[in-house]
Amino acid sequence: MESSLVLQNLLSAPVLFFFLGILGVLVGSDLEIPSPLPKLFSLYLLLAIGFKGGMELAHSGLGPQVLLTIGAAVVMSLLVPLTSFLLLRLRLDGYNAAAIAASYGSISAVTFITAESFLNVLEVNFDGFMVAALALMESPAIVVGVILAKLSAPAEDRESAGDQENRGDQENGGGGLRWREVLQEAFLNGSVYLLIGSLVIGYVVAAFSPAGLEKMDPFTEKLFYGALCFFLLDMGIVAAQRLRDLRQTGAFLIGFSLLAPPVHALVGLLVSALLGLSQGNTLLFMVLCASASYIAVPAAMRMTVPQANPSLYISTALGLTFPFNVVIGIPLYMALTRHFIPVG
Amino acid sequence: MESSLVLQNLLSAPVLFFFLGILGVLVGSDLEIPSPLPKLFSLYLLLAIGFKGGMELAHSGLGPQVLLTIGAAVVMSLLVPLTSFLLLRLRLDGYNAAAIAASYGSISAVTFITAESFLNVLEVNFDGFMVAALALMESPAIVVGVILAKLSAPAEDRESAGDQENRGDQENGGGGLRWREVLQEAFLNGSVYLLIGSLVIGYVVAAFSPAGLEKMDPFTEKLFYGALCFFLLDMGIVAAQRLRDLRQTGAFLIGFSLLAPPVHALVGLLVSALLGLSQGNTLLFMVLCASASYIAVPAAMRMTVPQANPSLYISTALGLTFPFNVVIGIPLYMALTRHFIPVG
Amino acid sequence: MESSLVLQNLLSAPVLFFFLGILGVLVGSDLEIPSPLPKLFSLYLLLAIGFKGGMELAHSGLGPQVLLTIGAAVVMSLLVPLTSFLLLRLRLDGYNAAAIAASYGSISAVTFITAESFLNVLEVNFDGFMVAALALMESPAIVVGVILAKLSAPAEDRESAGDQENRGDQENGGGGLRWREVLQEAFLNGSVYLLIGSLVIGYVVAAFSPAGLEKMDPFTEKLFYGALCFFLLDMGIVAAQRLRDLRQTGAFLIGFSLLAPPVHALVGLLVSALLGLSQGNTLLFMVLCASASYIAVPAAMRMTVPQANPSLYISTALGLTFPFNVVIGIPLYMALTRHFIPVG
Amino acid sequence: MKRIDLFLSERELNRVCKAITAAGAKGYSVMRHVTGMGPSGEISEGMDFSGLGANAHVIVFVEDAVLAAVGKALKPLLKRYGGVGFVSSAEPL
Amino acid sequence: MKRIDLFLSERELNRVCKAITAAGAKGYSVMRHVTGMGPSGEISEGMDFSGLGANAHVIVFVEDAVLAAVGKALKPLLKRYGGVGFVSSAEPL
Amino acid sequence: MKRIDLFLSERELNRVCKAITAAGAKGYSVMRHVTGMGPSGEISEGMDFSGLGANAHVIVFVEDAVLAAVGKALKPLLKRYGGVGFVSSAEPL
Ligand SMILES: Nc1ncnc2c1ncn2[C@@H]1O[C@H](COP(=O)(O)O)[C@@H](O)[C@H]1O
Ligand SMILES: Nc1ncnc2c1ncn2[C@@H]1O[C@H](COP(=O)(O)O)[C@@H](O)[C@H]1O
Ligand SMILES: Nc1ncnc2c1ncn2[C@@H]1O[C@H](COP(=O)(O)O)[C@@H](O)[C@H]1O
Ligand code: NA
Ligand code: NA
Ligand code: NA
Repeated sequence: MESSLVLQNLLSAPVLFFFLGILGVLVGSDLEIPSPLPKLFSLYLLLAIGFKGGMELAHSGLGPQVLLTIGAAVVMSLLVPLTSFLLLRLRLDGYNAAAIAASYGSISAVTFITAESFLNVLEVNFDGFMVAALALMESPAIVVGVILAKLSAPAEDRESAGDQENRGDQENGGGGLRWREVLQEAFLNGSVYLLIGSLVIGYVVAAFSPAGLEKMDPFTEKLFYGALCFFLLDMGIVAAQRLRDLRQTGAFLIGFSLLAPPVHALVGLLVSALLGLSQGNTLLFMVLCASASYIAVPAAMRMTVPQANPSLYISTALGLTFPFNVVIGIPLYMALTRHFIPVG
Repeated sequence: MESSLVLQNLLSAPVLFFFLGILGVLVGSDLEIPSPLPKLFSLYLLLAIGFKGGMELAHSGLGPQVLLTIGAAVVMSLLVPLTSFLLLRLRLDGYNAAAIAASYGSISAVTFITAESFLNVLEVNFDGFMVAALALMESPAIVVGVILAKLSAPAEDRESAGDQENRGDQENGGGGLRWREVLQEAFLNGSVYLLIGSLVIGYVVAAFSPAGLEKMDPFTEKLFYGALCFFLLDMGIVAAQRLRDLRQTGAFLIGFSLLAPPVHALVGLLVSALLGLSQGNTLLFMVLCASASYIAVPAAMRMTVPQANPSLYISTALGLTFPFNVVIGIPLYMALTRHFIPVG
Repeated sequence: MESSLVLQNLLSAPVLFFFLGILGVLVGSDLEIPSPLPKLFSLYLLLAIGFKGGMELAHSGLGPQVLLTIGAAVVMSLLVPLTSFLLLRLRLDGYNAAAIAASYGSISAVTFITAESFLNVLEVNFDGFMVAALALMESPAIVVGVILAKLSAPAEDRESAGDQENRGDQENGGGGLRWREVLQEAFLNGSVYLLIGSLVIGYVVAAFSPAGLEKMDPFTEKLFYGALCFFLLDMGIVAAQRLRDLRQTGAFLIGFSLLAPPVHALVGLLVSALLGLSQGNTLLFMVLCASASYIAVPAAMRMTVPQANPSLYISTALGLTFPFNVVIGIPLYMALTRHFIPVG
Repeated sequence: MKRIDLFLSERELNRVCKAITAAGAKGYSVMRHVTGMGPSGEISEGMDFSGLGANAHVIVFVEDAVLAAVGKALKPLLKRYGGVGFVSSAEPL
Repeated sequence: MKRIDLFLSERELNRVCKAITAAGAKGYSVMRHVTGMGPSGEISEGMDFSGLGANAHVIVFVEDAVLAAVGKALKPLLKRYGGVGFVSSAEPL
Repeated sequence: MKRIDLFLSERELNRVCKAITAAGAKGYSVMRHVTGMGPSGEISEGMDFSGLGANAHVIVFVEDAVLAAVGKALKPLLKRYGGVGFVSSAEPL
């Protein structure tokens, strides 16, 4: 059964286009999606997933189960960076450990979307409020990551952190943490802002002018699957290019980026079971825990923890964890879900 | 009733995405739609609106009512710049007054499209030939603007206007007006050309190969609403960025850009009543009169009246008049329409 | 009857948008589709045509008729460059003759797509496996072109061809032909790779997870016609810009680029008749023979035969042959098809 | 040899490129979608879709002898439509 | 007159442009979507959609007197966030 | 320190960048979607989707000592595939 799930995933259009991108790089094709076209698709996917999520959130309402699930997701996005940090600190300095930890505490929207597509193909239901969990997991992980970086900074760094710039922007108490900047990067980051904004708009439109829903449908719903395929083609190209960087990252980080996802997914499975989530929501919850951010977190870390080496946190999240989750993780987590979670 | 119209407009998806863009700039999010993606959406919207308009024009035919309405629209695009110029001349030099006047005589296709979406939601009918009016209002306003600029130019400027360049391009009689260049900018401007061209193509296809209409439908019709939302997100960002420039423009221009739209709309209402237009067409006619151009006119003015300061005519049209019309103007004009125009 | 086909083609939306682009350049409009938007549409069209072709290939299976047709197409893509080369050699040096010959042996996917649209409007059936023929005709023509170029190179060039670069990349036996590079350019060229890859994916999805087909449909099928129109608008602009270069190319090449298509189409007609192809497939086969490549072949020639002048092979394929086929060729070939090929 | 750097609105690009060639330069390169700030204000990326467009950056390498002609052809254009130009020294690779 | 060329991540662009203006430069130009290699590794086009973004190329022409102020304002930013800067001589066209 | 400016077809970019690094340069920057005119004709934006592609502009700042090696590595490439290169003086900010 598990192997059939793996096959069903491998033979789906989005995953096949992902492979096409990877293969292109490996065999030396010059296929590329020139910038800023990938950004068009990533903005589109965020807008569409947010809008649809908000719309379904309006239909399901904000009951206790919804709030509990979202709360649990936020807690996971606070805990995962902490445990990851402790582990990563064994081999890495504080800045890099914190940045990578933040990435794994946060989420990958494309992994989530691919899991949703997979559930659609299996005809397993899931709830729109999971998108709200997705949207709310990015910021806390960033904040935790920055705090960890600052706490582990050598003393002299802490003092002088912001000296070179205008002081209006910062509150230097407690180790030079520039709260305004951190919160701005955590909550107003372009991708977080668009996702949450679209979620709210989807909610409002569904609640107050439902006639608009049908008119959005061709754009946000019908086009979605094909656009995902197109974007995954590019993700495959980019992920394969990142693989080259892994020589620098070393065996420890490679191991981490392949083992962290299933471990975090297992914790997610446990939490889902405790919360009594349906099979579909459990898979999505596991995927949220298992996936790592390569958009919002790197953008924030680059500004707030410039001492960390971007190629470490980008290469692991994008070059290993993302392909692992999309190709093997999703069907694996689904097999576990089917085994441990009773059919709704 | 009016307040319900305002709410219905405010809670529609396009206007909400417009707000999302504005808010993003105000709170400091780094969300941006990188160029040339906005151009993709603006080209798409022009192509689609033109094609659909031409198609419906073919269905409705070119009867006397159609021709009268289009004629009245063209007259408005000649008169509005004249009266605006006289007013603006009170405080501005001739070049700037002429450029801004041209902008307000011309139209904003996106405002028009947003009004169409609003009518769709209200389930109020309107006619495709209004797009022809839209398409034909851009060029006359540009020509009037250039003439006004040249007439009010200081004598020495008029003489030497084109001296530095090859003389084949110009006819220097009568104040250095380079007619070829002016007409080229007025009629062959990329956005005017695409709109009119698509209108003609829509007409021809509807008349001669109607099988093609259905095949265009998913692109020009189904996708339209979502693409409008996406584009308005960007328009919100851009409009909010322009707001910052308003410090330079001064209270007079701010007042003008907020009062001109409703005044011009009222004139449009009067004309519509005289012409016996339906409620839907009346709203669109008012919007055509009330809106100001930030694509075709600036492109033309920059080339033909380089002495005018672009940030004045862009900031007013895009930073104030556009948001005013989209957010308040459209429902306000609709309320007036409902009050004064009998149901068809 | 033939003239009605010409009209039906001329009055179809894609061809009208193509004219709109050409006319824009001729009258001096500044309409342009900024890069990389044209690349978005060309990538999209390749992906969609490949996916749909693969899907239909899975439905039709790989029977003897299919394999024969594809085999005949490949043979054509080997023969056309040879005969073209002999002809072109009368006036051109070996490098340029070889590069142009390769272009005419290869195909233009957009011409093929336009022919498919035309068949759709006429409600004439055709088979998905023709896309496989399309996909497999690019590489052989490139390989033949490179061999011809090397064979006709002056002796000293052959010896020193790769001396300036690292020798690991090349096998210098037999006239300095760098096989690895040539095969890479022939088979892994971005556009060839995407087309073949999408074909395989379409096949696999149709065979193993047909549920995905329906979800791809809005993207690959519904949107297709409109996107083709948009792209042809750009192709019109580019083709018209190329027309200016034709002054350099001379009467001989202009004659070649207008006569080669119908001659090659006639050969294609003969082969189709021998193979017993249906009317729809015959038209597509003729179009494959008649069209010339301006994407894959120039990309490959530029790298492998840098001595050839790109503006010669690009201007003829894009500025003359492409418009000829799209505007006159397709209906002409259809008229011939109707005359000589019995209705299925 | 001299290197000329021009920054101007992309709307005047055609005119400027023609003037450069007419003045005797053998080549030039153009980068578009350039933003920036200058005497007449800020040009931001957001304006790219509006009629104003963004800036272009034109680079021309010319023989010293041609510099004067190029400068003479371009200065009135820059004066009329806005834009700036700078010159520095260079040599072929 | 001096020409300053800066290459840095587009994420720091706002900060750098503000610093340039604050230091007294009268104008600057920005090109985005720049890729490249430098002390801290390679920035490829594929990363453009990721949170890292691509590089930007900033060109500033300043009077000799302003160079020191611009350099002083920019060096700490380049040091903190990465990026490089170079100076050469130029004159107005 | 020297500044090298290269303009060449984006199709040769990979090769050129590898040659630059191999010759000992510590960094380089690349701008794509460049159009222009040169000895072998005009490259316009419209060609970007065609197989020819547009141009790229590569900027390399190197120590004087490295210039010769970079020049030696690049000249044959520029000769074979087309493209131009120029050198000027610069110093670190
Ligand atoms: N000092 C400068 N350094 C670099 N670029 C400049 C400078 N001054 C102006 N520019 C560029 O030239 C463009 C046009 O200048 P303007 O004369 O303001 O229209 C500006 O938007 C900048 O991109
Ligand atoms: N020597 C150089 N020449 C040209 N560009 C450079 C050079 N060194 C660095 N760069 C550019 O500066 C960017 C940032 O450098 P880095 O300090 O590695 O973050 C690189 O990605 C390159 O685009
Ligand atoms: N004198 C020049 N100044 C600036 N750019 C040049 C010059 N000559 C050539 N180029 C650029 O180099 C590219 C390639 O030149 P080519 O040698 O013609 O292939 C051209 O398309 C231009 O972008
Ligand atoms: Na996670
Ligand atoms: Na108006
Ligand atoms: Na052919």
